Amino acid sequence: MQSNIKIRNGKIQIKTFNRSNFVLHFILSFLVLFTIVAPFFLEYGAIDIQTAIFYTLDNLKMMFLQPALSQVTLTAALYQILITLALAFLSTLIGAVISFFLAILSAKNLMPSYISNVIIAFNSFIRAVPTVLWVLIFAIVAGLGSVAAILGMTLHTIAYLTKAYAESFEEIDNGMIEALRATGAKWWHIIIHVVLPQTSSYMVSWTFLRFETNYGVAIAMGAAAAAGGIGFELFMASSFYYDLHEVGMITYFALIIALILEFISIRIKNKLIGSKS
Amino acid sequence: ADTGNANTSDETSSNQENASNEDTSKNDEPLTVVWYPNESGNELKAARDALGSLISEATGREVEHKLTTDYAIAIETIANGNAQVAFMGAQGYIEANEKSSDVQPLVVPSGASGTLDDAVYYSWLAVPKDKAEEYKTNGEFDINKIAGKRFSFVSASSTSGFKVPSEAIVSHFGEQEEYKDLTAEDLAESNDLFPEVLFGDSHQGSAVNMLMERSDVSAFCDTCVSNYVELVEGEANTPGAVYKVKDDAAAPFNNLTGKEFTLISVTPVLNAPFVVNQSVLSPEEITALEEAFTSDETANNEEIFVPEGSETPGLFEKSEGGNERFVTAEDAWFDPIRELSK
Amino acid sequence: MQQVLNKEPINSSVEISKKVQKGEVILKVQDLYKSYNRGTPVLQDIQMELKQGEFISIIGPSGAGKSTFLRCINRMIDPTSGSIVFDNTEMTSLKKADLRKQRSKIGMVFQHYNLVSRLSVFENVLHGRFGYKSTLQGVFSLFSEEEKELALSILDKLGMKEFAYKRCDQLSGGQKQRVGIARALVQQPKLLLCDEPIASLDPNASKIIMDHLKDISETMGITVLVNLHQVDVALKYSDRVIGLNKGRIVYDGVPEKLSNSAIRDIYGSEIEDLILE
Amino acid sequence: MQQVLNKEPINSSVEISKKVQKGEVILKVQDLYKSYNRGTPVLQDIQMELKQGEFISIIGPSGAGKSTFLRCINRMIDPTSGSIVFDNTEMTSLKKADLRKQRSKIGMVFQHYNLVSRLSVFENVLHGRFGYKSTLQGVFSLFSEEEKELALSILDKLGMKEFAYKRCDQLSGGQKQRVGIARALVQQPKLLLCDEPIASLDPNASKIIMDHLKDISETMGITVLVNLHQVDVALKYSDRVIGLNKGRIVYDGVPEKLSNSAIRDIYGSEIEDLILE
Amino acid sequence: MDDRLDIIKKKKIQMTVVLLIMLLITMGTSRLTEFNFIEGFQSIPGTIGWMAANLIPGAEAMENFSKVLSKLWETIVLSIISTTTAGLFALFFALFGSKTTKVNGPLAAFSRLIASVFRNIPVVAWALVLVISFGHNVVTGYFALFFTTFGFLVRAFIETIDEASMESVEALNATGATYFQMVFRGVLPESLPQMVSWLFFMIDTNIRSATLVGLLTGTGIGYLFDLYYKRLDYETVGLITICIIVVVIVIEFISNKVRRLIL
Ligand SMILES: Nc1ncnc2c1ncn2[C@@H]1O[C@H](COP(=O)(O)OP(=O)(O)OP(=O)(O)O)[C@@H](O)[C@H]1O
Ligand SMILES: Nc1ncnc2c1ncn2[C@@H]1O[C@H](COP(=O)(O)OP(=O)(O)OP(=O)(O)O)[C@@H](O)[C@H]1O
Ligand SMILES: [Mg+2]
Ligand SMILES: [Mg+2]
Repeated sequence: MQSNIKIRNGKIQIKTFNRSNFVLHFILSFLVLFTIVAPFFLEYGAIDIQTAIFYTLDNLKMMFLQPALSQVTLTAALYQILITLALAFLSTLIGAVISFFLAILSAKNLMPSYISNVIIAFNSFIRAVPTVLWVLIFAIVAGLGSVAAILGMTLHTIAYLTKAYAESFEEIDNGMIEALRATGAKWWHIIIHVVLPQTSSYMVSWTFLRFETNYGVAIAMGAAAAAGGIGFELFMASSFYYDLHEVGMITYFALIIALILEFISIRIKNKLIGSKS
Repeated sequence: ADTGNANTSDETSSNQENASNEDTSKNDEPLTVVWYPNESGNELKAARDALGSLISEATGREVEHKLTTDYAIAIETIANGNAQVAFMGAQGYIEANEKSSDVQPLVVPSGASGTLDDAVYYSWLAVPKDKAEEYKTNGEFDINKIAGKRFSFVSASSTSGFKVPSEAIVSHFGEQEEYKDLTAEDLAESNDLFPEVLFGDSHQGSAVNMLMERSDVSAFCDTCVSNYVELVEGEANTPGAVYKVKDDAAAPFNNLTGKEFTLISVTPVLNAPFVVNQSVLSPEEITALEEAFTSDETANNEEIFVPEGSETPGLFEKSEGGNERFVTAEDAWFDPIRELSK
Repeated sequence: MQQVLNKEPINSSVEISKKVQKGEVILKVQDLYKSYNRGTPVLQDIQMELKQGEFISIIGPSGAGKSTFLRCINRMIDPTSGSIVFDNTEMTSLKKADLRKQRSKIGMVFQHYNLVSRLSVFENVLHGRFGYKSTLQGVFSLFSEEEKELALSILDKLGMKEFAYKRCDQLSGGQKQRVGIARALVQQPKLLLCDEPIASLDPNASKIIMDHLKDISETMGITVLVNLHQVDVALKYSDRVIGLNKGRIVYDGVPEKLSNSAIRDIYGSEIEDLILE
Repeated sequence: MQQVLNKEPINSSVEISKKVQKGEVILKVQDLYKSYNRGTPVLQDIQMELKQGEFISIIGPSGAGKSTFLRCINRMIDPTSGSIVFDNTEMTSLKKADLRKQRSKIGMVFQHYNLVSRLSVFENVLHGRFGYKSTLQGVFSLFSEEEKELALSILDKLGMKEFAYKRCDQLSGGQKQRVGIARALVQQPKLLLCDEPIASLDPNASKIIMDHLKDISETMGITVLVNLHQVDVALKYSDRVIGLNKGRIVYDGVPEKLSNSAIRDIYGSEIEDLILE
Repeated sequence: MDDRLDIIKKKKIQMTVVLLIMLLITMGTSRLTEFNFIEGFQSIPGTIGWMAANLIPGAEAMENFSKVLSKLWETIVLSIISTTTAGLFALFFALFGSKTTKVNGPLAAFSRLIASVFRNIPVVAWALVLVISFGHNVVTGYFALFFTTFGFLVRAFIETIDEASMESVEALNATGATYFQMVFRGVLPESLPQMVSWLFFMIDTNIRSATLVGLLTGTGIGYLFDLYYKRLDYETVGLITICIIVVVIVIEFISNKVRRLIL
């Protein structure tokens, strides 16, 4: 065999060391080892696994096989869901608009990296502060109600969407931006006429995913901030009445909403992507 | 609320002369009442509305109810004046009052005597019935025996499910050399006294912990589980009383029907007050509120004080032949609870 | 006619004189050096004069610096030293606004077309007018009727009028390249830079594109500077061929005089490397 | 020799007889129809016989069904009706395991190479052996020394041995295409299907690839079926040219007889469309 | 001009219609929830002031530091093990759910549906079911994180596989490779780096959502957060938050480094 072919133990090697695979394997092995070893260092207390599983299954059965509304009427529940949706919508919308501008600032192909680093750090900060705490702070400053709930949720929406948008912006083919720069176009022209049309389908998809998440968050936060919504019923049903049937019903509503949102999102996305596929 | 406005319009306008502070301009603005999660249930809507129209009639202002699921938010809201009136547990009042001395008690629902003397409910320490004997010394229940057991509280912010029992335990064991450094705060986690500490997140949850034997001893309050259990032995609210989970008990007790538990310790807890923030209400408004709450008319309002045995749930109950009503309370009345936090 | 095209940004009725005399120097490059990140120079000691209406090809092996040179001219990248005088203006010292103005007079055609694929042909072509627009006009796509007619007449000339409303991701390669050319022409440039405009096209489409470019330089008096890999194409179309090797000009003259030995000079040892057996 | 190659999957010392007689029919297509989603047929009434060692080009306008035809042969897509007999086995009725076995005897070279870009050249080439392996052997890359040597000798023959350990994303287009060919050859196929193997390559690289393919068919007796856009290339290399238009075979014969009128038949009105002026 | 409606005008009209509809919904929803934009934005400066005044941990709060650290460790462990185990399951569901590697249509639809269900069952509901059965316990926390992570990772992995592997899947199928050969030698090498990057993202997300999950299930840092939050001890809450921020930023930093190395 010729010079560049590596042989070890009489066998021909089919790959050689390369750093990226090494790091990849290292990380994966680390995660696997960690997952195997770390649980031994946690304190568990006493659990009777058998009864625990029996209870879990029994609870799941009550939730999903026998859903029912008892404390609230169906119309009241639907109205509360509408409120929750409205809270989620507003925080997603405000978040999305602000995120768009922040994302432009934090996309590495559109802005110098020191600006984007500042925004990324700012985002990490916002994301790390629990939503409840944000809502509490806004409730103290702005009073109880939708303002506190929506602003609290908006902050996390911003942190999340800025990251998602910025990553899609960074995937834009640099050539397009370059082509417009070469015609003497201004920066805003490029944003509106290249970045926006090219990424709109990704943005729709991320925004709807966040809308879906925000609906879940709005359930909890609407109730905490006294802005109303189905979360209040869920809270009462779960920690006050322990009414698993009602919890199950409300969960079904949440699932239906999520599926509808996913459906709309796919429709819009396909429309934007166009007739290509 | 509209009729209330008409009735009291004279009064409010005359008030404006006297009250020369900035509040006068706010009088048309709605008045916010904050409710704790415990009182936020839908079935209590009628009761809340009855109290709302009471307040609205007294002050001539529209009332907005704010129902929150978060204790901290409720406390902060009343403390910084984003709400004028709140109904909160004694412990919550203490904390709000510490944040702002403008928060003061307005009235407290009384006991059957119609006075502050029996304006209490009870915090229990309960153990499974078949283990009850283990907690006795010479035939008497002995709190010393809970040392080394698995313990379950309700949640760290609960008056009757954490504050009261933990302070009672600390003051009892603190006298012993072994535990003299123990503080109530330590009890929130595994400690020298309890190898394992759980939280049930609700009174029901704490009870379930004990009934499922995840904990040996659980703390919870009487009224919170009254829908699920019935007395089978002994005198209510005394050590040694045995309660049984009702056969038709709803979740989370539905798999635990028929189980029995014994009380080994009972501590009275002060009733929850209505509180006001004085910086956002004029003294006249506060007086008017006090009068409205303590009136006989209110005491006889069956939407507010629901007669015992009635089908409709209410915030407060009127026992047979009892004289339950709202009575004014001073800040000092809460000192026993305040002492616990020190 | 020539003056109309140069002075007036808009000339809707695009009448074209059949032959423009070549004369006036439009681009003068002196002592141009370029190195990336202080590495070895990619361009060295470049001297060049281009006249109006000339058709010039630059050939050279991969990595010779052809693309770098083109990009230096319209300052898509900054040269390290040297002078580039375009249309009587020194390009190297220009500040933003002035640079944009100069760029609007230089059209650029890219190998990978660099069209905004989600937008229609018409919109992509109109992007060429951004250099003449204020920020707001551009952002809201406020184009005058004259501009739209200009765009359509150019599309017509390139045989693309019927596709005006088609989305660019539905076009074939040759069609896309013609849109790219139309975008550059709608700028009404004095100089057209083309970086390997036919590298990814099949022979038919290549011929069409090269014919168009030739036509543009002949009938509209636009100077056309093309980077090419195909020596035969360069010889066939150019008034003048420039050979680049390792960042230096090694040939500059009429195609007829480009001998085999000159080709060897240009491609160096690379020829042997390319044809492996 | 021919028998060795056909019967024995492994033949490490790849000795190759210089000329294999063409004879035996290896692929017989009868009455083939294909339509996507019950739409208009993309392939209609296709009849074809390929002999061992033949080199056949399929030409035709874009959308004629060339790719579809190739994919029908190895059942990457299922034909709507008709019969495809490869190596004495009816392909259309095969079940999973048998289909895999047949596929392993048909190599496929893709326009976009379709390499696993993060793996080494060597690994990618060995993927061609999966058809001869059990699942576990394949998953854990357990290849015999003979197989490795076979892979190396093919890489050597294609001038790619020195890149054996290089990651595929670091190769040039022509190099990648040669890896793709090596992967198909290591299957020791009887039939090689190539879908536009030179469409995205420069003329030099194209020549190298076509020369290789020709060489393979001549020296190893492998039947090679190539989709092409370039008529001149097809004429130069093929033993036989098949013209496809709108899903029908409109020409099938030696390249020498392919008249201009036949080309017009094949490309139909498309020619006028392509060359606009 | 062309007699067809000018495409630019048409787009502008479309945009205006879309914006008008959005505006209407916005107005409708703000009426419904009594949301006031102006009030909202006016309150932002106040929040910064409040945070500065209340959340900066003082000496007293620092006494809890060791407790916070030990719970933080528990949270990190929980986040990592729930992410890796959920990732393993998600991988298989994603393989079955992806366009390129699906076994058949119904199974693909099924695994997408399962993922969507797991994603959208409110955490409150999970916590409730699990807390009743398992009590306050790391196992509860683990499961609560596991289920939501699983739901999200399936979707993320599906998109990764769809994006990265179409072509190599095709090539391997053409060589006659079996399903698992195709998956392990074609799909995984291509999409693993991006998947690892998603794993990091989820570890990071889980540490943050550990406050919510912990609050409901009484585990990890969220338990402490809840404890001090309910006692209105904001300085310690601030300390906990700062710890989370530090961990999140460190993980983001590592994840970026790793991404650059493996992609
Ligand atoms: N952004 C950059 N940073 C550093 N070096 C670069 C950069 N762009 C190009 N180079 C280097 O500069 C040299 C010339 O590159 P250039 O792209 O101009 O060559 P070219 O002649 O256009 O080649 P090709 O025919 O392959 O397009 C090459 O060695 C290249 O590696
Ligand atoms: N998956 C598919 N679903 C539906 N229609 C398809 C699909 N793939 C191809 N077609 C249609 O089938 C026809 C033939 O396509 P095919 O890709 O076979 O053409 P081709 O001859 O290879 O063209 P090209 O030279 O552009 O590659 C086209 O009209 C195409 O639109
Ligand atoms: Mg170049
Ligand atoms: Mg094709």
